[in-house]
Amino acid sequence: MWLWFYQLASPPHAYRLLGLWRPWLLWPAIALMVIGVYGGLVMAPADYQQKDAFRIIYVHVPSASLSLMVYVMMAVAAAIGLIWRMKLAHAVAASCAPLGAWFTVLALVTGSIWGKPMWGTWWEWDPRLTSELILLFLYLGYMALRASFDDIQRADRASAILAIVGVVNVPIVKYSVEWWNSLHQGPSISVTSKSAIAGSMVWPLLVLLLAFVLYFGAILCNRVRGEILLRERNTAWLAESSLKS
Amino acid sequence: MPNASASGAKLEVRGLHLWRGERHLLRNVSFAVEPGELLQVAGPNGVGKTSLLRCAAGLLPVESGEIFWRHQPIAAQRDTYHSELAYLAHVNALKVDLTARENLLFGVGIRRSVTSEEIDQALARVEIPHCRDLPVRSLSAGQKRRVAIARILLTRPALWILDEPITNLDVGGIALFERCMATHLEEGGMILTAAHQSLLAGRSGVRTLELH
Amino acid sequence: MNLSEFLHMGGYAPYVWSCYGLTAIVLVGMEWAGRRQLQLAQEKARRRAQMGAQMAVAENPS
Amino acid sequence: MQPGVGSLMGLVLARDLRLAFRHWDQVIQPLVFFVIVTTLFPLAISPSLDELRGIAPGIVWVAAMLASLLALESLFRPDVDDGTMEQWTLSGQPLSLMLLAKTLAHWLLAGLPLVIMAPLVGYALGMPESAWPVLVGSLALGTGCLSVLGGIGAALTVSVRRGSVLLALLVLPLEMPILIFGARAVDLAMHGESATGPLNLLAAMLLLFISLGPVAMAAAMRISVES
Repeated sequence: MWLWFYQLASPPHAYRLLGLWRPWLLWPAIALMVIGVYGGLVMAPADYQQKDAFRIIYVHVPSASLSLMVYVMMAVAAAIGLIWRMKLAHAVAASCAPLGAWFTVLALVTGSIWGKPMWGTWWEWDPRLTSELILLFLYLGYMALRASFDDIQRADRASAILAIVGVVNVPIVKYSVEWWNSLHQGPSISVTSKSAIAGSMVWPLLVLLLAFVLYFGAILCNRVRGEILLRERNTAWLAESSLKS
Repeated sequence: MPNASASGAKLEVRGLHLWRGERHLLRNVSFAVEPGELLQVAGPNGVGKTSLLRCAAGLLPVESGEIFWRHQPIAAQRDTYHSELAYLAHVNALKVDLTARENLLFGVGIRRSVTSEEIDQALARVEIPHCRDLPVRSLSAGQKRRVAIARILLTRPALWILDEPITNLDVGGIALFERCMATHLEEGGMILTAAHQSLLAGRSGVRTLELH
Repeated sequence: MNLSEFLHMGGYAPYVWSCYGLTAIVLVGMEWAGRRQLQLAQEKARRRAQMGAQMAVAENPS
Repeated sequence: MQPGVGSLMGLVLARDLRLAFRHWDQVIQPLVFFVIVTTLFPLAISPSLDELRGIAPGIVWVAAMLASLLALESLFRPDVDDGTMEQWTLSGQPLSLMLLAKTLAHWLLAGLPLVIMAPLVGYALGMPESAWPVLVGSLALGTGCLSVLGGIGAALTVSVRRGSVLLALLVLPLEMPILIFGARAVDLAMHGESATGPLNLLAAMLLLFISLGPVAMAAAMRISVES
């Protein structure tokens, strides 16, 4: 196992591997997305309360889960990069941030669009939306800190510390926002009470969640390859390696 | 008496490479400093003298190449290495609102307990006993440099890493500092320095490393 | 389940379709941005490699 | 013979307090800022105490957060600029403990005065005396958390140009839970309910940050001191 771990650390090898994996992530992701969207929009019955508006769940929940998953992945990659001084791990952390931020924005906007028919207002200080907003601030803070260093190595290590401090605080933020919200008007009906959803409503959600994860993986491959090149001194090996994306 | 002559105290740098942005600043730099030796790093401005010293002191992480102290990589023994080292930078690292005595009391105190008499002796040795209770703000640049040198004398480290040590020193100050360096070398201490004028020229154990 | 009913989405068409449209835009945008960032990095790396090669030749032209 | 941990932190604390007393004017600036910010709200909202009373805890806590953020500027920047921090990182002594002592000194100078002044400000915003103990207690614990979390942010941004705006962007989202529990505790106390829940949570967070924070601060400081 260690050989693989160290082999992955050598930039040309990692660069080539990521190029090979990418199609295997991209096309299944797109296929699953089509199936999931079809399942969610056509096959799933309308919700008895929210009627067809509930179909927004099929894009809101995957992007919300991705936004958190990507932050945790970013913090883990940062920790690995900091502890074992692996440039590849820092490259992964650097690539995760913008993608995670975009998923958070997506979750926020779809959440508030969904709020209009359900709560009658575009913005509601609902615990999930509020912690999603704070998560967006954490992403923006991470990217701002990373951008403020000229030297990539220093930017990597400084932002890694922030990512680790941030990930320790994410559960605290989530719990405190839940606690803060529950005091004001009692535990609000959870937007996605999973138990209430019939079977035929759930499978598209899981399919789309997997589709989003694979799609994120495919884009991450490209971004990490770019970040590897930014960190590499001698990139002579780039010339002869085939340059197909 | 610096315990430099104890078991094989030696600073060794092998194959040091450093980049600043796109520029390949240090290319495959290697050297060693043994007890009783002074190595002066020379070269035009911007060639990377300060960066080399900061890498040797363990301040600046190295991208490739190794640095050994007592035959062990410094990354593995950072705190013990630092406790045997004194680094004099361009800035004197003094608090201008504190007096010279207070600066030495706190500056040296965090590394080893020091008494008021020792501080007085050190200030006398660098020939500024009258500045003892003056706030550093009111001292001249040369006097501030002497307080910084007094701090090095008080911590008694085995290895001195000095970046442009004699800036702002007058002729008397330079002579005084060269005497301090000479006694440090005689006691088995080591010095790695970057300076434009050659220091302790002609003395045995003094070598120069040319960077280009 | 004919097309017009499907598009109508039980009266919530604007909300549902704006969400799905926005998601599509963001996902495609991510792919495009990722690809472009890689190309920029590749060009920069290639230029640096050539510069390195020239400097190497200049230093020891043997 | 290196000084022990206790005397090391004692030295750092003594140095910072001595430095601060030489510049008394700088020490009271966060306190004056705190009072000014709290007087903005009555001007903005309404002079009637009944209206202000409802949001008094929030006003005091937001003002305390902003004052502690402002005070963070003077935490590490002077030492990094004059090279003293570089000597600390090269001292061979545990940097995290030295930075913890420095944060404690900073809290004594910037955090404690706010805690002492808070009842006065609370009274001016119509807060009943019965809520004072919880106000002081929650602010004492809260400003401690704010100092340590802020210290990590300050260590990360001290060597960055225009670092103070970035510092706020990094630190405020992390401090939101402290604001939630702190303001909530005072609000509960004002309505006569027991505020032990949020106070315990604040104390737990303080312990978490005091134990883990200094390690992050030291790692961040070593990066900032590099260049």
